[in-house]
Amino acid sequence: MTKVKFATTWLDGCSGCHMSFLDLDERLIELGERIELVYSPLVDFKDFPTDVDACLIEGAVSSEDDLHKVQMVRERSKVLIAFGDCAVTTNVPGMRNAIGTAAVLERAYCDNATHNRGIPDEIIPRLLPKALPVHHVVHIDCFLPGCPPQADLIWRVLNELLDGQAPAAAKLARFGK
Amino acid sequence: MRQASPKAPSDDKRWRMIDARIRRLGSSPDALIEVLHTAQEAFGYLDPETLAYVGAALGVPPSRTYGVATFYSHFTLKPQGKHTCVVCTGTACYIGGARGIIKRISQDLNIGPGETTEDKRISLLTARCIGACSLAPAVVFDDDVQGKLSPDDVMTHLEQL
Amino acid sequence: MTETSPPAGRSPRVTANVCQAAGCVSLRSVELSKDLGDRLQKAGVTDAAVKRVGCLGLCAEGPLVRVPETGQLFSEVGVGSEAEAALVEHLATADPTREPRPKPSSFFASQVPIVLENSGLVDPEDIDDYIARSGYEALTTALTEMTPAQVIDQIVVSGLRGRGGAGFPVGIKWQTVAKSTTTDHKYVICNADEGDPGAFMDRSVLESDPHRVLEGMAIAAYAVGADSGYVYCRAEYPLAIKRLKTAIRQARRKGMLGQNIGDSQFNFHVEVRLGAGAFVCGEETALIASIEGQRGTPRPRPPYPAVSGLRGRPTLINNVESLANIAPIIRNGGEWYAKTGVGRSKGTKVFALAGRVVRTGLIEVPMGMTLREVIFDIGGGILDNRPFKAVQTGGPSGGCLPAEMLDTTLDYESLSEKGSIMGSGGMIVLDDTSCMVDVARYFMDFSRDESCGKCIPCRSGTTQLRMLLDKIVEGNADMLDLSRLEELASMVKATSLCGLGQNAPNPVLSTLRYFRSEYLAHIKERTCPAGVCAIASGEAKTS
Amino acid sequence: MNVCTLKIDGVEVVGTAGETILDVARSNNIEIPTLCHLDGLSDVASCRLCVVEVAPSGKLLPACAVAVEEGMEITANSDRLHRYRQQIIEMVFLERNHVCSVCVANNHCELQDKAAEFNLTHFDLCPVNPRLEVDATHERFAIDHNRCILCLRCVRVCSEVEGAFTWGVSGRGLDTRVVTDAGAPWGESDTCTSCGKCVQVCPTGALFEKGRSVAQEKPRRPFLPYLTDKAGVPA
Repeated sequence: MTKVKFATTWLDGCSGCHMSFLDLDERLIELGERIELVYSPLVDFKDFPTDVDACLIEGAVSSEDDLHKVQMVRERSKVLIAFGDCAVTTNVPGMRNAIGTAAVLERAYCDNATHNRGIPDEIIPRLLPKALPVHHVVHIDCFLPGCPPQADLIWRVLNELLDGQAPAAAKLARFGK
Repeated sequence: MRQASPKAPSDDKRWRMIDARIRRLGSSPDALIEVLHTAQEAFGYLDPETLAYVGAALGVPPSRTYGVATFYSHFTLKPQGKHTCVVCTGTACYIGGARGIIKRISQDLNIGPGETTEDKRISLLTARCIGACSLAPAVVFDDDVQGKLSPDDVMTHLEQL
Repeated sequence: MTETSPPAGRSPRVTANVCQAAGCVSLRSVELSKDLGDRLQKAGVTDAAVKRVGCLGLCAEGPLVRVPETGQLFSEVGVGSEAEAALVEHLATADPTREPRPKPSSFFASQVPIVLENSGLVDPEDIDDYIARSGYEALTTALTEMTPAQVIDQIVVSGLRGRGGAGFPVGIKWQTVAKSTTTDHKYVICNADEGDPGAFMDRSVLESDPHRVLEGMAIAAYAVGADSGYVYCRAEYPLAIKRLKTAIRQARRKGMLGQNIGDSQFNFHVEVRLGAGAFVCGEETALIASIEGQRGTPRPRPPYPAVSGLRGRPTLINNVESLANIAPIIRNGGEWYAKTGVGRSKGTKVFALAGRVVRTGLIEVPMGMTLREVIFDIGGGILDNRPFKAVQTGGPSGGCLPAEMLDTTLDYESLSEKGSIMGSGGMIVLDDTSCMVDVARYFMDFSRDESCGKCIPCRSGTTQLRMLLDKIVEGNADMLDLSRLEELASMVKATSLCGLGQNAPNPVLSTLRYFRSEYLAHIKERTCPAGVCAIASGEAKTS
Repeated sequence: MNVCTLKIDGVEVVGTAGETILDVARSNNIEIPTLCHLDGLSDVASCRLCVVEVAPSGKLLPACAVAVEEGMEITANSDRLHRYRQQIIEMVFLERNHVCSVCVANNHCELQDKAAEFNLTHFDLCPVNPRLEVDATHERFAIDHNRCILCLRCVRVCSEVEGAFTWGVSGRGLDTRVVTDAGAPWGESDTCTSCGKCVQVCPTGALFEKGRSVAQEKPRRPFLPYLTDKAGVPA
């Protein structure tokens, strides 16, 4: 049996969803029997492969880098799962949306900086005017909200997907806790 | 909630007009909107002191007075400019060019709808329909309705105010 | 109030009826009537009178002056204009006994004035002039010769339906209020909070013939057993308010309002209450809240105001035009009224014809006339010979009908069947320079601004609909957005608390129905066929 | 006592005059979702979650505010109503800035519960993202307008139960806000009795006790029925 080519990635998030994924604990071994992990921030791969079967994507689309990344990931993945509240609703990264990018940068890099005050114009990716949920940028096949999504729920959803079913368990998820 | 009728904040004659209106309407909470009309006519806008006085005189809690004053678009809590320019944005005026008029005033005077020029001379307001559709597009300069105006006409009128 | 009049006892040979409704007043018709008086005096003309009257209808060509004795209408009579000189000449020399009466122009030919029968003929600030034209005769007849039940019967027989928009049968409303029991007061409210953009029928009636409305209210009060009433009028209509207040004062002095009206046992007191700029106050329960001095937010019905309205008492609410129909119905009988009209829509309807037509103004036509007749015969067709695109009726609660629907008859059922509504009488004609998506957005913007904010579907739904329409006119929408727009529109329609929210999606739904191709052009080709919307080309779509 | 029989979702039920559709449904274990309704306060019928279809007109009426009548046939749950209710909840989330994960009411929030109950996993429409204030001037309580859903329970409890009339409503449309007195900061209110009832009835984390952190605000609502009878009149 060929294993499902599986990837995870993140955009603007706190990596908490990935931690929750690791909370699958010993079930990770069982999962490993059914999938081949081809890309993830948790392991050391340089490039996102071109033929991924399923990918979990954490975080909101906040910067130009995120935008390019999510478009690339979408192109290369058959099934894309918005993973956690930031990806689904923008959550914490979206709290700046009401305030505006300029004010946020000013606060972070000028008001609160102790040295080298000034908004960087290189190295740091340029912010989009608003943080966006991933499905406002690319098509998403399955939504798994939660901050973070509970490990048990991740387990059920992944199993449903691997069994070739529609992921009904995602509907049990809730925003926030 | 009912208290003895409060004392007017100052000797300003205009308070007496308001008091007279309150008395005529029987000092009842029902009269709130009518009295706010009188007060706004007298002072040009409704400041916190006026709202507090009218509320106390009619036995209406401050939260209710403020709620009413902010619900209706006719009432304003900010002082207006010396002259007002109300651009009608009713349907006939809208398709007849009201948008261009507002744009022109905003550009030339550097104010948006609801704002007053820095020198406090002109306030730009919009109205949902002043019922002068046959004269579209129409603008009210102070209390004077003018119709079939081009942006240029409007600027000329504004200069002559 | 006549500027000049011939010596007492002699009726003038000719009269110049100078329009003093808001449109003409803004074109200096008050100064005109003074100036005319001066000129006639200077010319030594002593048998011509100048009279201030209400709306003459053809508002776009003001200031208007009609000489009823000769049937001549003078338009664009500015102070010192050539038209004024011609008018003075006519007044000085015309011999009404010999002058051939001109054929009425096509603007007036097919109109049937019932509501507006006095408009442009009586002096709106003179009760005697109103009385001279059978004014308060209906009230006196009702009080002396009819029981309240008989009055209501006539209204039922007339088939009159509410002219405010919804078209509920007036007689049935009256019956409900009459049947409601109370320990003390019942109220009659005249809804003069005409808020639809593009509608000025009620303003014009109040400015031209205020007593007519007061008489209707008094008859209604007698019929339902009410003893107090309010006219709830928009603060944006200062002239109408002034004339109403004058009329109330005069009627009180004449014993047509107040205690023991016409020496009967019937008492009825009327006061004016001002609106303060809230469209939603046209809705009955919001209007009541506003008269009670509160925020004008509607409440769920039932209970209906007819059972529990102002201050919890049974309350009858009719709009200006409905009430202006009452006196002629009582004078001539319900059957007479029912002869005009079509199907379940009896009588006439006043429309404010505006937009891209040649002749704009106030018109009154029998129910059942087609849109084509109104726009092309009365209105004279489209300005600059441009192609007709759509006609909007019913304001932000109504819809837009395309050229294929021009033979639709003006009656409640036909219009709603086609996806628009009769509404209060605003009728805006659009030509090919208007983008229908932009028009839909304009109305959604209106509804969003005027939403009272109480219920979620209206408060948030109008905002979301407006955001979707923004996306479309900016060229940033996809087909999913279009289906979202449709789904959301029907949800807001179904679940909103009051008529404002329930009808707010109508302009979107009707333009989607008849002008879908314009939506598709914005979405698929990213162009605006009318060239109205500024679509940013080549911009990457990010949200 | 006036008794009437009616049908809700095909089930024949009995109600008494004066009871609302919601009362009768609940006493017969038929679920109708609500958000602005709270036992013990008057009903405003503004959230529209409880709208039900009443035959034969098919009109949607709020179950919390409509009295039962003999022979009514009511659909309280259908696919159509379910979809409408989902859309209502979605729009409430999007009109302000709700961030469940960092909210004091996380996991004790009626809005969050409703989203889960209606299986909302994401929102199709765009957020409005208004810029809103937090008023923390009161000694013990604070209000975060980002989380307010305008159910007006605070306004009702303040006038109907406490009789203080501190809370009111200002503005209109999307700019509607709950306010204390004439719009001055809460801490400066001279009508507020600091009773805290508004905090207890808040369905979300908009009103909260100071010093509470994420997920720590648990409302204590059952006190209300002891204070008032059904119609919201102080007992």
